Amino acid sequence: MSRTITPDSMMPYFGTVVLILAGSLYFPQILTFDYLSQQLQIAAFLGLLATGATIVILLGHIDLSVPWVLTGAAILSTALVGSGNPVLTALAVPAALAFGALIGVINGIGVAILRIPSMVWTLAVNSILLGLAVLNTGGFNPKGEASQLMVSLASGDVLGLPVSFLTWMAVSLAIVVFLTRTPFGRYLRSIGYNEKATFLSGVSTPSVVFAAFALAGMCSALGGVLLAGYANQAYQSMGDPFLLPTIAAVVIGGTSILGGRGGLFGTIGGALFITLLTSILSVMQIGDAWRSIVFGVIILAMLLFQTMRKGARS
Amino acid sequence: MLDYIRANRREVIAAVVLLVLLSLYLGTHPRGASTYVMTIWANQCLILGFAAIAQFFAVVVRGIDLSVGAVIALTNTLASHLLDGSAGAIGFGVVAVLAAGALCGLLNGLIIVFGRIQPIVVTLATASIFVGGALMLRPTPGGAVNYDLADALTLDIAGIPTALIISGLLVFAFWLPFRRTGLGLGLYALGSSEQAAFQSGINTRLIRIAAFTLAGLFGGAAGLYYSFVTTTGDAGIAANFTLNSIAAVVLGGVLLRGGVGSLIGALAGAFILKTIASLMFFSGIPSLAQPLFEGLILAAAIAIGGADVLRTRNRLEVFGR
Amino acid sequence: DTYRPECFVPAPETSTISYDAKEGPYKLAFVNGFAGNDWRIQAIQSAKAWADRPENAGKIDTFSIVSVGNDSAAQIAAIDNFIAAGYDAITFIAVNPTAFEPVIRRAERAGTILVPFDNVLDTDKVVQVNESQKELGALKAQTVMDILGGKAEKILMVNGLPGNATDRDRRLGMMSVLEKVDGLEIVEVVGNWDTGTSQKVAADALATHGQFDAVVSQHGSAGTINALQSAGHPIVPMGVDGENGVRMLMDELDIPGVSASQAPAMSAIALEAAVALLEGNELPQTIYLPIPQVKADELEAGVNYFPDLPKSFNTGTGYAECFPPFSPEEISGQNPSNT
Amino acid sequence: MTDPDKPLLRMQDISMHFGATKALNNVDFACKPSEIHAILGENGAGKSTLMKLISGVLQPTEGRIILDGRDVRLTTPRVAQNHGLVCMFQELSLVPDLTVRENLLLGAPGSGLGWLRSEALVKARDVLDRIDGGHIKMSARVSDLTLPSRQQVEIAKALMRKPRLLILDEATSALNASVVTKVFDLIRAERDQGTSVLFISHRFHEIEALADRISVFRNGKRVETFDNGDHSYNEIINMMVGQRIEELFPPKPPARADAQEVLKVENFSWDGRVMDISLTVHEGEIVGLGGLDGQGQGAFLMGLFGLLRTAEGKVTVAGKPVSVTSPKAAKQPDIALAFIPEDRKTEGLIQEQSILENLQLAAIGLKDLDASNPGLYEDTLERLELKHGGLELPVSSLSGGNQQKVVLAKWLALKPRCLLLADPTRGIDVKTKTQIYGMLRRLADQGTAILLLSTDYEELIQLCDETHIFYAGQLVSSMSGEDMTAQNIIAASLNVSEKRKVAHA
Ligand SMILES: Nc1ncnc2c1ncn2[C@@H]1O[C@H](COP(=O)(O)OP(=O)(O)OP(=O)(O)O)[C@@H](O)[C@H]1O
Ligand SMILES: Nc1ncnc2c1ncn2[C@@H]1O[C@H](COP(=O)(O)OP(=O)(O)OP(=O)(O)O)[C@@H](O)[C@H]1O
Ligand SMILES: [Mg+2]
Ligand SMILES: [Mg+2]
Repeated sequence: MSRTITPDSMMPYFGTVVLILAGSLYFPQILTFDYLSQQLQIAAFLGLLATGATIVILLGHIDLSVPWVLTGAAILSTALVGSGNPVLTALAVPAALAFGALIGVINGIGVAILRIPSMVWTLAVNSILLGLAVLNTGGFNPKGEASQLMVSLASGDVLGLPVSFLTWMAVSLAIVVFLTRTPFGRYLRSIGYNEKATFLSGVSTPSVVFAAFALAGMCSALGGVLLAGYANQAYQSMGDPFLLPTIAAVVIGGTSILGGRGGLFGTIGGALFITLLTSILSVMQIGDAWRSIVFGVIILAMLLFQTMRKGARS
Repeated sequence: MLDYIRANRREVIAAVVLLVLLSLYLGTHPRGASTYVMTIWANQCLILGFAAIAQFFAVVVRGIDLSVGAVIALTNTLASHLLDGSAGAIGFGVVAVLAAGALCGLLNGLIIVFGRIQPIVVTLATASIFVGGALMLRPTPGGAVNYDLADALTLDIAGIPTALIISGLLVFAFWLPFRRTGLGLGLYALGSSEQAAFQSGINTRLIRIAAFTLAGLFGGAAGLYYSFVTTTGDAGIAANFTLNSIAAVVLGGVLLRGGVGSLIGALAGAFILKTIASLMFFSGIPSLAQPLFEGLILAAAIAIGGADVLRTRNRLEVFGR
Repeated sequence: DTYRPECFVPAPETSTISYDAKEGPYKLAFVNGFAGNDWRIQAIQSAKAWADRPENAGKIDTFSIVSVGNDSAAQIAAIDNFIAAGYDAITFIAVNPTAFEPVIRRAERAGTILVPFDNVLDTDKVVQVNESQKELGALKAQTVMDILGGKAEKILMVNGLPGNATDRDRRLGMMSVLEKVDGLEIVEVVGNWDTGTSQKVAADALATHGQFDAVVSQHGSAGTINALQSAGHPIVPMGVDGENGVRMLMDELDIPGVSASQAPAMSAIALEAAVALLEGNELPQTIYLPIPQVKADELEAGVNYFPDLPKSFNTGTGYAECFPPFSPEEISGQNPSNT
Repeated sequence: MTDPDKPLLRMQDISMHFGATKALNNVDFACKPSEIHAILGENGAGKSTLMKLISGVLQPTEGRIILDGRDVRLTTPRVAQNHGLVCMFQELSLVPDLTVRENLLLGAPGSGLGWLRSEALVKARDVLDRIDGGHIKMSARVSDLTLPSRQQVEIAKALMRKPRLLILDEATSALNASVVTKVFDLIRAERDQGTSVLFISHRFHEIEALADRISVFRNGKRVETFDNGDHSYNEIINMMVGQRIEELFPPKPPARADAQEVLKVENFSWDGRVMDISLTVHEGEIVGLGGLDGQGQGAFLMGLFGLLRTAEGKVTVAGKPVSVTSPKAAKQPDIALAFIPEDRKTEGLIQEQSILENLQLAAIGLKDLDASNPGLYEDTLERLELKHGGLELPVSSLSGGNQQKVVLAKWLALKPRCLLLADPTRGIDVKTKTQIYGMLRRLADQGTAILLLSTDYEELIQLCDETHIFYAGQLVSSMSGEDMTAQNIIAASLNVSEKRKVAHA
C-alpha cells in the first residue's frame, strides 16, 4: 500500500487543493461543505469507472468498452426494477454487476486468447453493446426506473458524506486489499511489465487477464448503476461522456499507461481532480472553446510537471 | 509470389477482406458497380483513409495518436474559412490547412519527445486543445468551400473516382518512394526497437517528431478532404475519427506495438471499415439491428487477424516482444 | 395555398416548392445520423410506425432506414447511394446543416426529393420539416417569465450540445426573451442534452449560485429537476423538454411551467411531406410544425405522459394536426408486420 | 597518424555513475592503432559501460575522451560513428521487424533521412559470405533469423561502416567454433589494414587466440594492461576476480548403481521439429543437451515445461506419469518442474520490478509455500553470493550474472524435482560460473534431476554425467564418461559422428 502512495500519485491531490483555492477566489461558495460534498458525490461515478480502468491499465491494456458497459448495466438494472417484480428489483444490482463481469470476460477472451490488441477489441465490444442497446430499446421498451437502493447509493448521504463517495471508497479499499494481499495484484503488475516472463514463472496469465477485465467491467457496471440511480433513469449513451475523462483520471494519478506502475491511490486523486476541474470550468461559464482548451492545457501541465520533477531528480 | 504473400500476410488478408466486402456491397447495391456508386464509396473511404494514414505514422513508431480526430476537426474548420475566393487565396488556403495539421502534429511530437510523456496521454490532452481551437473557428457548423475545386477532387476523372486516383498517388508517388528513404526506414526501426535504432546511429528524437508531424499532416489532409466532400466546416466531428482510425490501422494489419504495417494496409483498413458501414444501405437488415451487425462484422474482421494465434504451436510465440 | 396548411405550417416568409407528380408506389429512405440515443431510436420507430399504417403502406414500394453515425461525409454518401439506387424521396436528419449543397444538386439532377427534418439545412432549395427552434426556446423562456410576471433576478439556463446549430437556435430563442428582462442574471451551463450531465452541471450551478427564480432547459431536463430537488431548491417555474420522465416529475412535484419538445414523430411528418411532394402537391419550403407543448396544469397521465413507459421515452408521439399520434405500442413496434 | 605508440583513443579519468552504482571509477584506458585489444572482467566489471561511452550511447559522468590527440564529445552513436568508432553491441542493435538489407542500411554512412544509398551493401555481402553467412538472404526478416545469424549480420553491419575502431562486445557468444575462426580471420585482416579492435568475451580461449593486448577490469577499474602471453591463464583469472579460483568445475561423483530414475522422457515429439526423443535422468546426475543452435534441444526443454501445444510423448517424474500443459501446471508440487529460460533479461525476469518481487513471482500463489518468507531464497542467494545494493532495488540494477542468480533462486525456492536449464551460463563470468556449477552439482546430489542445455562443450564435458547431442530435431548421439570429448561432441553436433555412420551402415 505504501508503495502506491508515490509523489506522482500525490500530484492530483495538490492539484485539487490548488483548484479549490483558486476557484474560491471567484466563487467563495466553492469552499462550502455543500459544494465540496457534492463534488465527492459526483466524483464517485468517474472514480468507479477509473478504478476499473486502473486495473486494466496496470495490466498494460485499455478498456474502451466502458461507455456501453455502463449504459448497458444502467438499462438492465432499471429495466429489472421497472418490471415491478420485487424479486427482479432485488436482483437489479447483482444482475448489472454480473453483466459487467460477463462483458469483462468477453473482453478478456479477445485480449488473452485471441491476442487482439485491447484497444480495438474493447472498441468492437463497445459497438456491439451499442448495437444491442439500440436493438433492445426498439424491441420492447421496458419501463425503467431506479430502485430505492440505487437511488440511495447514488444520492443518499451518511453523516453528511455522500453514499456514492463512501461506496467508491469501499470499492477502492476492497480492490486495494485484493491487489496487495493476494497473488492477483502481483500477477497483474507483473503482466503489465512483462507478460511473457510472468507466464514463464508459472502464472496462468489468461485467468489474470479475465479476472482483471471482469473486475473492470463490474466497476463500470457499478458506475452505471449509480449513474442510473443519480439520474433516476437510464438512457442511451449515458456513458459516452466518461470515456476519455476516465483515462485522464488514471494517468494523472500517476499510473503508467504502459502497465505495471501505478495504483488506485493516485486514481482517486485523479478522479477528484478531473471532476473538480470540469465543475469549476462549468460554473465559471467559460465558453465551450476555452473550456476545452483550458482542460487540455491543465492536464498537459500536470503531466509535464510530473516528468519534469523526475527529470530534475535524476 | 508466395514469399511475398507470406512476408506481407497482414496486408494480403486485409486486401482479401476488402475485396469480399466490396463485392458484397456492390452486389447488393441496386445500381451495381457504376462510377457514381464507386465515387460515393471512394470519397468517404479516402477521408478515413487519410485519418488512418495519420494514425499509422503514430502507430508505426509505437505510439497512438488520440488527437487525429481533433486535428481533422481543427483543419476542417480552418478550411471552411480559407477555401473560398480567388484561386490564389484557395491555393494558399490548401497549404495553410495542411500546414496547420502538420503544426499540430509537430506540437504533439515536441511534447512527446521533450516532455517524455507517452503519446497516448499527450494526444489525449492536445485533442482537447485542438477541439477547442476548432470550436473557436466554427462555434456552429458552417462556412463554404469552393464548389469547383470540391467537385474536381470528389467526382471522377474519365470514369475513375478521383478519390481512388488520389489513393493510387498516395501509394505509388508518395509511399513506395518514401519507404526507400532514411526517414521511412527510421520510422520502422524506431517502432520495432528504439534501442537498436539509437545504437545504429539514428536520431530517434528527430524521427519521432517527424512521425507525429506526418501524422498531423495527414490529419490535415483528412480535414481538407472532408471539407471538399462536405463543403463545410464542423467542429463536432473529432470523436468518431480518432477511434475509427485506430480500428482501421489494426484492420489493415498494422501492429499497435509498432514497427510493422504499411500505409497501404492503413488505407485498406480504412476502406474495409467504411465498406462495412456501407454494406448496411441495401443489406435489408432491420434498421434497429444495423448497429449491432456493424459491431459484429467489425469484431469478426478484427478477429480474423487474431485467428493466427490459435495456430501457434509454441505458447511463447503469442506474447510477441 | 399550400397543401394541408394546418399540418405543414409555413414558416414566416418562406417560399413554396412543388415537383411534378410521380406515380406510386414510391421508394423511400430515411437516413439517420447517430443511432445510439433514445430520441433517434424513437424517430426510427416513428418512421416505421408511419410506414406500417395501412393508409401509407399502399403508397410505398420500398422503405429503407440507415443510421450512419455523426459523420456528415458518411451521411452524404448514404444519401448519394439512395439517389444512385433510384429512390424517389429521402428524408434525413442532417448531421451538419451546411454540408449538403452538392448532394442537393445531385438529387435534383436525379429527380430525387430530399426532405431534411429535425436538424435542417441552411438552404432554401428543398422542403424541410422542423419546429422552429428559436420559437421552441422562446416559448419556454416566455412561459416562465409570464408566470413570474415578467420580473426575475436570476435564471438558470441549461444548454445542449456545444457546436450544434439546434442548440444555438434554441439558446438564441431563449435569449431573445430573457435579454429583455431588466437586471436579469442568466447563469448558463452546458448539459449536453444528457440527463446525467445536466444534473451534474445544474447541481454545480446551484451550489455556487444559490437560488434561481426560474429554470429553462433543453433535452435532459429530468436531470435538472433532480438537481433542484436534491439541493432542496424551492419549486420554481420551469421551461423544459418533453421526455416522459420530465413530465412525470413536473406533475408529481407541481412544477409550474411548460414542457415543450421536439417530437421524434417528426420523422413521420417528413415522410408524409415527401409523399405529398411526390404526389405533386405544393408545400412551404420551410415547414414549422406546431410545437407540441403541455402547460404544467394540463399534464395528465396516459394522455400526454405515460407512467408505464421509460422515463427516456419522448412524449412527442405525433402531431395531432397531421394525423392521429402513434400509440406507444405502435412506436415500440409491437405489431407483427415489422421490418 | 599511424604512429604505433600514439594511441588512437584515450580515455582519461573516466567515471560513469548510475545513481549510486559506480560502473566506472576514474578509469584510464588507451587503445593503439592497429591492435586487437581484449577487455576482460567479471560480470558487471564495467566493460560494456566503457564500450557504450566510446560508442556514444552513454556520456561519462566525468573524464575526457581523446581521439587522435583531440578531445571529443561523443553525444550520440551517430557522432561516434562519424568519428569511425563503431560498436557491435552485446544487446544486438538489429531491428527485428526489418529485413537484413534494411538493417544494414539503417544509419549507414552517407544516408541521412533522405534517399537510401545501397552501395555499401556490397561490402556487407562480402563480409557475410566470408564468415559462413552465405545462406543469409538480404530479404530475410531479422526476427526470423537465429541468434548466430543475427550476430553474423551484426558483424557485417559493423564492418560495412569502415570503422577505425571496432568494438565487439560479446559479439561472438552464439557462434560456433568454425564460424568464430572465420570471424577472427576477418578481424585480423581488418587490424592489418589499420583498424583497431576492442574485443570483449568471456571465452578465454578466444581471447588467447585473438588478442594482441589485454586489459583486465574489476569493479569499475582497470586493473592492468599487458601483452597477450605475458600472464598465464591463472594469473589473469586472479586479476579478474581478485582471488584465486582453484577449480572451475566441481568433481563428479562416481555413478551410483542404485540411483533412482527421477525424470524419464519417452518418445517426445513436436511439430516435426523435435522427433522421438527418449532420455532418462537419475538421481545425482546432471544430463547435458548439446548441439548446434536451434537443433530442437531448446524446444525440447520448452516442451517438457508445457510450452508447446501438440507435443506428444510420455513424461514420468519420480515414477509417476505426468502431463504438463502449462508452466503453471509444471510448477505444482506434484510435478515440480522448473525452467530457466535462455533469455534471462526478458523471459526470466521482470526488469522493472525489484529483486525481491522477482524472487517471489514463482512462489506466490503456491499452496504450502509462503512466498514472503525470505528464508526461501536466502540459502541460494548466499551460496551464489548475489551482489546487490538491496533487495528492493529493481532487478535491472544487477549485472547479467547476478540477474541469473536471481532467476535460479526464484525457482530453487520451489524445491523443484527437476530443473531444466537453457544455457544458463552464456555471457557469465568465470567466478559466477563456478558458483552455479557447484550449486547444480549439490542439487543433483540431493536428488534433483538436472537437464542442462549448453552451447559450451567444456561445460558438457566437465559438468555433465551424460550428454545428448541434437541434430535436426533428433537425438543423434548420447555419450558419457570417457566418450565425452570435444572432438566427439563437435562431430556429433555436425552429425558426422562415427557412431552414427555405423548405426546407418
Ligand atoms: N544503465 C544502467 N543503470 C544502472 N546501472 C547500470 C547501468 N548500466 C550498467 N550498470 C551497472 O554498471 C556496472 C557495470 O556494468 P557493465 O554492463 O559495464 O558490466 P560488464 O562488464 O559489461 O558486465 P558483463 O560481463 O556481464 O557484460 C554493473 O554493476 C551494472 O549493474
Ligand atoms: N539503459 C539501461 N537502463 C537500465 N539498466 C541498464 C541499462 N543498460 C544496462 N543496464 C543494466 O546494467 C546491467 C549490466 O549491463 P550488461 O548489459 O553489461 O549486462 P551483462 O552482465 O553483460 O548481461 P549478460 O550477462 O546477459 O550479457 C544489466 O543489469 C543491465 O540491465
Ligand atoms: Mg557487458
Ligand atoms: Mg555479459
